[in-house]
Amino acid sequence: MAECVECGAEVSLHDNLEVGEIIDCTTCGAELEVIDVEPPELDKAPELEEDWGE
Amino acid sequence: MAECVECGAEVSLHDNLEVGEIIDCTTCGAELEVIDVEPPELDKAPELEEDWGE
Amino acid sequence: MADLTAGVVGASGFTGGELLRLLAAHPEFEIEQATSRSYDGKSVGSVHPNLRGTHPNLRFSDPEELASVDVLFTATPHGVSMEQIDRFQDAAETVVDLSADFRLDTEAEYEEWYDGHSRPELLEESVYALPEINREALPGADLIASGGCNATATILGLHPLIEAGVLDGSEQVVVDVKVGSSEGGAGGGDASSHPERSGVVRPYAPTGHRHEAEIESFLGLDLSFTCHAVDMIRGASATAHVFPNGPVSKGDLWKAYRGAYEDEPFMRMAAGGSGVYRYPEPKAVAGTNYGEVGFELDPSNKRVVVFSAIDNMMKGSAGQAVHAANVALGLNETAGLEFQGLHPVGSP
Amino acid sequence: MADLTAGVVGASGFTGGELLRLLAAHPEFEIEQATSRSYDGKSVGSVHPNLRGTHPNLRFSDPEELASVDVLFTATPHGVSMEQIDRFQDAAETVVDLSADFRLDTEAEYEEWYDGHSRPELLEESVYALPEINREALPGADLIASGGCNATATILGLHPLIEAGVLDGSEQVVVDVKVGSSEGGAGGGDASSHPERSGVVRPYAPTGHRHEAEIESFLGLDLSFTCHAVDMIRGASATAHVFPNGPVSKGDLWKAYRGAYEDEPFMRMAAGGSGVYRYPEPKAVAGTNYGEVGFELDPSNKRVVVFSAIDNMMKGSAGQAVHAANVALGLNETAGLEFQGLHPVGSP
Amino acid sequence: MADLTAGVVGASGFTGGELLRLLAAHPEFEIEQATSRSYDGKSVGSVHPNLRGTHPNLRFSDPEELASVDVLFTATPHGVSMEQIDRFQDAAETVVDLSADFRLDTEAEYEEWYDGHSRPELLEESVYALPEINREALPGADLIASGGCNATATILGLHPLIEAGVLDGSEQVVVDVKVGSSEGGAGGGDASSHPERSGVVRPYAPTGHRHEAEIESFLGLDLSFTCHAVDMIRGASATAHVFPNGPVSKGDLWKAYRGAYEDEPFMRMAAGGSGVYRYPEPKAVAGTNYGEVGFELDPSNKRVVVFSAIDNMMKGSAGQAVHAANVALGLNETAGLEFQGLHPVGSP
Amino acid sequence: MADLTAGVVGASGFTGGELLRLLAAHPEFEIEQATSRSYDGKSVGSVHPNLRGTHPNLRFSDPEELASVDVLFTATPHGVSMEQIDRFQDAAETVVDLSADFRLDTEAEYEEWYDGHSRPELLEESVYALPEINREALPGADLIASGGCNATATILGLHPLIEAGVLDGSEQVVVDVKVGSSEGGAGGGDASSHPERSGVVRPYAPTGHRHEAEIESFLGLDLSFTCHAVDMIRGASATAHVFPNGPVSKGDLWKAYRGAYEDEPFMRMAAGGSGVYRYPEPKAVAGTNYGEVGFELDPSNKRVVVFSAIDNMMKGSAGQAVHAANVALGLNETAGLEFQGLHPVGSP
Ligand SMILES: NC(=O)c1ccc[n+]([C@@H]2O[C@H](COP(=O)([O-])OP(=O)(O)OC[C@H]3O[C@@H](n4cnc5c(N)ncnc54)[C@H](OP(=O)(O)O)[C@@H]3O)[C@@H](O)[C@H]2O)c1
Ligand SMILES: NC(=O)c1ccc[n+]([C@@H]2O[C@H](COP(=O)([O-])OP(=O)(O)OC[C@H]3O[C@@H](n4cnc5c(N)ncnc54)[C@H](OP(=O)(O)O)[C@@H]3O)[C@@H](O)[C@H]2O)c1
Ligand SMILES: NC(=O)c1ccc[n+]([C@@H]2O[C@H](COP(=O)([O-])OP(=O)(O)OC[C@H]3O[C@@H](n4cnc5c(N)ncnc54)[C@H](OP(=O)(O)O)[C@@H]3O)[C@@H](O)[C@H]2O)c1
Ligand SMILES: NC(=O)c1ccc[n+]([C@@H]2O[C@H](COP(=O)([O-])OP(=O)(O)OC[C@H]3O[C@@H](n4cnc5c(N)ncnc54)[C@H](OP(=O)(O)O)[C@@H]3O)[C@@H](O)[C@H]2O)c1
Ligand SMILES: [Zn+2]
Ligand SMILES: [Zn+2]
Repeated sequence: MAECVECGAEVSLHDNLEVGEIIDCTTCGAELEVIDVEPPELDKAPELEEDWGE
Repeated sequence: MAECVECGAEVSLHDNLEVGEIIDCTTCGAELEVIDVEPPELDKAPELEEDWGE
Repeated sequence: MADLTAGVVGASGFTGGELLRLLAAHPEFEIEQATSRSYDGKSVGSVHPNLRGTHPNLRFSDPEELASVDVLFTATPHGVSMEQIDRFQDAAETVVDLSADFRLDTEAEYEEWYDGHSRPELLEESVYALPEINREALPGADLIASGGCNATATILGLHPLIEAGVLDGSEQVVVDVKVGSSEGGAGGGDASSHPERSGVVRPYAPTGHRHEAEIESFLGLDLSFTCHAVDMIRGASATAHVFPNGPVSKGDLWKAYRGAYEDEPFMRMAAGGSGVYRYPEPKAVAGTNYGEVGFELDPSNKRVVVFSAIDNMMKGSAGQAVHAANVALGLNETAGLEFQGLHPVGSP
Repeated sequence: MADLTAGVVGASGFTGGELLRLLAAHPEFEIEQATSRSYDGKSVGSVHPNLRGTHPNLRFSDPEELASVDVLFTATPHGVSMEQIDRFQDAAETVVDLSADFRLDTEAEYEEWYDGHSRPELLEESVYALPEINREALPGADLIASGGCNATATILGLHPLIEAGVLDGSEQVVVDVKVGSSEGGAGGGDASSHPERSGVVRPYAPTGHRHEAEIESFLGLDLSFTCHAVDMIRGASATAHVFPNGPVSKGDLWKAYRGAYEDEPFMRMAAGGSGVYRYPEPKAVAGTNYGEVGFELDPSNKRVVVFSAIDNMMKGSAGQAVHAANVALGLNETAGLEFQGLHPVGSP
Repeated sequence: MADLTAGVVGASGFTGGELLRLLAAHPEFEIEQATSRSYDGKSVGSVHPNLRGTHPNLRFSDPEELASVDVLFTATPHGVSMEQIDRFQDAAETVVDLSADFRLDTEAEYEEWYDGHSRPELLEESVYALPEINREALPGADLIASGGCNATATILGLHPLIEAGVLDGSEQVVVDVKVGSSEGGAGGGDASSHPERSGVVRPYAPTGHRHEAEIESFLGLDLSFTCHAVDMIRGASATAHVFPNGPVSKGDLWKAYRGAYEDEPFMRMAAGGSGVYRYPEPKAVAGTNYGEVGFELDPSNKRVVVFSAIDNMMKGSAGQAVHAANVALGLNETAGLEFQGLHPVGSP
Repeated sequence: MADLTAGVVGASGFTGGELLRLLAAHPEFEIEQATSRSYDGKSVGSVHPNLRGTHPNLRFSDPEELASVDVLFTATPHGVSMEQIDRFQDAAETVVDLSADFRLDTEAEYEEWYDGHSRPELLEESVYALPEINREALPGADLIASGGCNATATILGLHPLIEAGVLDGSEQVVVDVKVGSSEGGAGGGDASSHPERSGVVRPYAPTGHRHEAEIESFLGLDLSFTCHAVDMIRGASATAHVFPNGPVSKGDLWKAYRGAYEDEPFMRMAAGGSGVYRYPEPKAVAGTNYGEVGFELDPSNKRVVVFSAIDNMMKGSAGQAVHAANVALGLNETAGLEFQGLHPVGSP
């Protein structure tokens, strides 16, 4: 378990977590990067800027 | 001008035609491969088999 | 500039509104009158929002008081024109009727498919509108019967095969048509409300559709005809499955279709090729007077599948009517009908 | 509560998502694994928003590392299952494959309609899923081939006529199918972008559609098959035009259909009646595992028109697969498949 | 199995049909009566095709002869319930009314927003249904007023900000709502025919919408409310633009929403993330009793944009009504409301 | 007949295809070149099926080899024009660019809203296209920047209120825009596939939309801007909620709008009235270069709600570009832009 840096909800983690892995928060959907595993720590993953066209 | 092998309509050709070029017939839409340039000759281009899913 | 005056009876309806739009942009016509009983006195833009720009001052008037015009287009439900044809012909030298009232040739056919006919003596003199099939009969005609939308789609698809002798009229022909909701006209009932009509593939007129009469009469063959309502507003798409008696090649088919339509100003062919639009489809002709036809050969079943697509509001009614009037009156055939359609386009 | 474990390979796809939804609400299954190569590690709700509620903590995992489960559902593109069938069968006693890989009976058919088969020896042992046709072969089966969506719609419509002897297999049969955009799967190309795909009646696979093989093989008749894409997301609607050799009455037809489907938990009949919904249509069964069939008689053409409608994501794939698994494993046949569908409903 | 009997007045309507569907699958209810004046005697499946499977033998009956039931759901147009409330309460201990007749607190509000109220003395005893806001008032209530669909969407979006003190009621609040065509009920007029209603973004009730009353009364703030009809059948999506007086961080907002909804069985949050579905949208909850809420911060304008999405037929009416009845009667809160919705899905 | 030659860079795209359609029917232009890298050598009809009729022999060619023309329209993604502007200006005296590359006035704005600008010195000489706002700056301009679609809709709605002094720029302004799928161009990703994009009300660019820059720069006010994708293909509908500082009457509003637009050839007003179409809506202008604006007064909230609707492919891009070219070159302003639109019409 770790806390989502976006919304504060608990994020369940799987066993063989690796640094650099991207997981999403199931409460808010934020993409989170695993920055440490012992203890698990998450940070917001860099976002792709989206181009909406027009 | 050359004749479309699919539908028989005249296909207008541009000046610097090259062998291997693919053009489409504007009457029937067939994809035609330029197989000779002097005089211009066209043949049906090999078609991609389509997978419709399901 | 415009030399001819025109009137539209049933101008608040769907095909009536299209007629107003086409006539307004037509170089040779001036709209003299647009009738509606329910909207008498209202501006046409209050019903047809697209006409706010061009006709700010045109108002609906009472069909009981018909102005005298050169051409009268009548876009009323089946039965009205046959009852009122004398009044219509008094008002105009040329009457173009969009209903089914003068499409068939004989009283007997009206007995079989409709509820009979009150003016059968006019059936002989009336001329079917579709110029691709009937161009030479149109010049000078004074009672023109514009074709049914599903009939038009089907006839355009099959006619070349009969002309070219690929079909002789004895073959099995199955026609499966898909239509948009504007075919039902502005009235509509429960089944055409948005929640019930959206997203449908709904069999309607599964057998015994009245357009069968029209098609069989013009093509001289028997056919098994079925319609489905699908989720679009404009458009009729006919898929004919035919089984020629003898062997047929793609070349034979192209010859038949190119022979029939290569010089037609409003016909386009699509039968294969690459890209997204390989066969006829209604949205490629939506808003236009074009018809698209195409086909595919199914050698293992000795079948030819013929596709045709039109906009029922245009080639299937108002556009065909104006096209026919152009030919009948000796005007430029494509006058007022040049719009090319849109891409991309949804379900117009 | 749940006694059996299940896995889904291809769980990020359209039919894979449906399988997750059905299995999650199924009283007898526990989802053990949901694979995706592209979304490995992500929550299933990030792809299938409807699953955010039930599966907050289920994440996609790598298909290379298959968990051992009781039943493995494989929802991958054609060709994947035949290559990986040994791995799949190692992971589970019962494999239910949703692709075309194990549907046909013989290698020769795969040569004719596909690009051959890499494991032809398994074709004999695999069982076609459709319980209405094949229920007795399912109990204990360990390789189940869920049917094609268009094939399912067509087979459900025609099977009763063959069973009842109305058709003997020698007749002309034309099948005209209309399908929604989810048939193409989550991949999709140019032709399936919203601007290009909206509002279409687009011939696709006009002849030579691969489902023809499946249908002909199961029904024992030749058929002329054509598909059109129409504007809906879920749904396959098959209209079959058949010409029985002898005379047929409405009574004969009702007898055939009632005989076949009266006791089937997922079949409904609609053939006339009043109101808006008189014949089968996809939106009446959208989201459900129901199939609707109906017909109309066209005496003047000696034709019977047969309509059938299913949701391709359900009766046409994921629902059929779960239904077959229920039968194969001796569970309650309707378990997890009780949803009744919606009214009003657009094009789900 | 089922211990309680239920009746539905207005069962041929859109929300009435949903009630039948939900009650039929509900473990605790048995449907005793479904009324319709226009379809008296007909089977419910003739109007609601999805119910052909489950209710082959249930027929509409006359609302003048109400059966005695445990719970009576009344889904009639505004005005009917207030006139007939005595008959309804005679027939059932618990009445759940889906109309606006008992939603507001005071006669004065009915004078201002409607045409007054004929039974104002009942307004105090009636309880607003929405359990997320009003759960504690529901147990034992015998007159329950199910909320308006647009009001429900808006209240669910804004309530957490008020609870958490982000808004104090003095701020500018603009709410722009987009709704589907089922909101108009089965009646519908010209504007809701398929050709006119398809593809719209049509301002309707641009100002002075009656749901404003309901929202302002429950939230204790003034709001500027505007509705647009868009092309879907089910769904209401509310976008609220609010301008808090003090500084607000994303953390504050998450705290407010998680605080309000984390434990709610029917509420989901979506506010960013990746993939296609990043914010609430109606099709992600179509067919379900879920509500989705989310937000985005616009620091440069000191604005918070709040999104919320529901299915107006479910969380916005029939689902909310059943949910409230579950709470009122002490049943399992989610009983009969477990459906998770579909993916992919069009515009259900 | 046609005196001027034109080229289109990006002619295989959505706005490029519209340009070809408009130029082909334009009395003063001859199309000299239509570029596409991906479809080099193919007929334009293979991509834009509506052009099969008019341009049977026009083929795409390589943008690296630009023909010399009188006017070059460039319809490429953001960033391309600023990189290639020298080549474009070498090829043509007048360049009309449809991208955002030359819309803003200063380098600083490009730093804030985009990724900077590589040719900032050209920003001063470029002229914003929208003739209703900027007509007098256009004659003789040689670098014209056609406006953004959402910006155009918003500016057309709000500009009259600023001109008339109803707003002074200090007020709260909330703009909620609904857009069709063609705004995304022919590219499109996962989110724009038909199954995912159909039936949506999907918040996108909820805050910080780049068109905010354009609007604020032209109108001189701050605004809170949010976009939603809805289920249509063409169309942008902007609803602005504004709160004037002083009292405003309907008369004041009509005066402002009539003052601004009464003589404009492409502007229509709709604000109440009867019938189905009472306020601006995209489908009433679909396929045309018209803009519709209208409003409603909300006295209880001291709010004015302003509605405006355009076709993003026309008034929002290709139509505006041709309109601006007409003005810049001293041609008849409405040349080539006379199409009136359709009724009935779905979601074109
Ligand atoms: N829709 C199609 O795709 C299509 C295609 C081909 C042919 N048609 C045929 O074209 C005709 C019109 O179809 P539509 O779809 O335009 O129908 P519609 O939308 O229902 O319009 C019918 C019009 O006729 C008027 N009308 C009705 N009864 C009348 C009467 N007794 N006297 C004078 N006017 C009367 C109505 O206006 P008021 O009641 O206000 O006077 C209305 O303007 C029909 O015969 C139809 O079969 C339609
Ligand atoms: N759509 C229908 O209506 C329908 C109906 C009946 C039958 N079917 C059949 O069901 C199957 C799935 O169809 P669909 O529509 O769900 O397709 P889809 O949406 O494209 O999904 C395909 C799934 O397979 C996965 N996948 C692809 N290649 C793989 C590989 N080599 N190994 C493991 N996983 C792989 C994909 O995920 P990753 O790439 O992320 O791993 C994806 O999850 C197809 O065989 C189709 O013919 C579909
Ligand atoms: N649609 C929504 O999204 C929605 C959402 C929230 C709340 N509501 C409210 O729910 C109520 C029903 O809405 P709806 O959309 O379901 O409407 P609807 O589809 O028009 O249905 C109304 C039903 O009431 C019956 N009815 C009408 N007058 C009656 C009377 N005097 N006595 C007895 N029955 C009568 C009608 O059937 P017969 O005429 O055959 O008897 C019909 O079954 C309305 O008050 C509406 O405001 C609707
Ligand atoms: N869609 C709208 O509603 C709308 C409204 C207002 C403004 N705009 C603006 O108009 C422009 C075009 O939009 P669209 O929707 O038409 O986009 P689109 O459909 O994606 O078309 C883009 C076109 O540009 C070509 N292209 C791409 N990169 C190129 C390059 N480096 N050099 C030369 N050609 C290139 C593409 O063809 P090839 O790759 O084959 O060369 C394609 O023909 C964009 O800047 C957009 O922001 C669009
Ligand atoms: Zn989170
Ligand atoms: Zn050709």
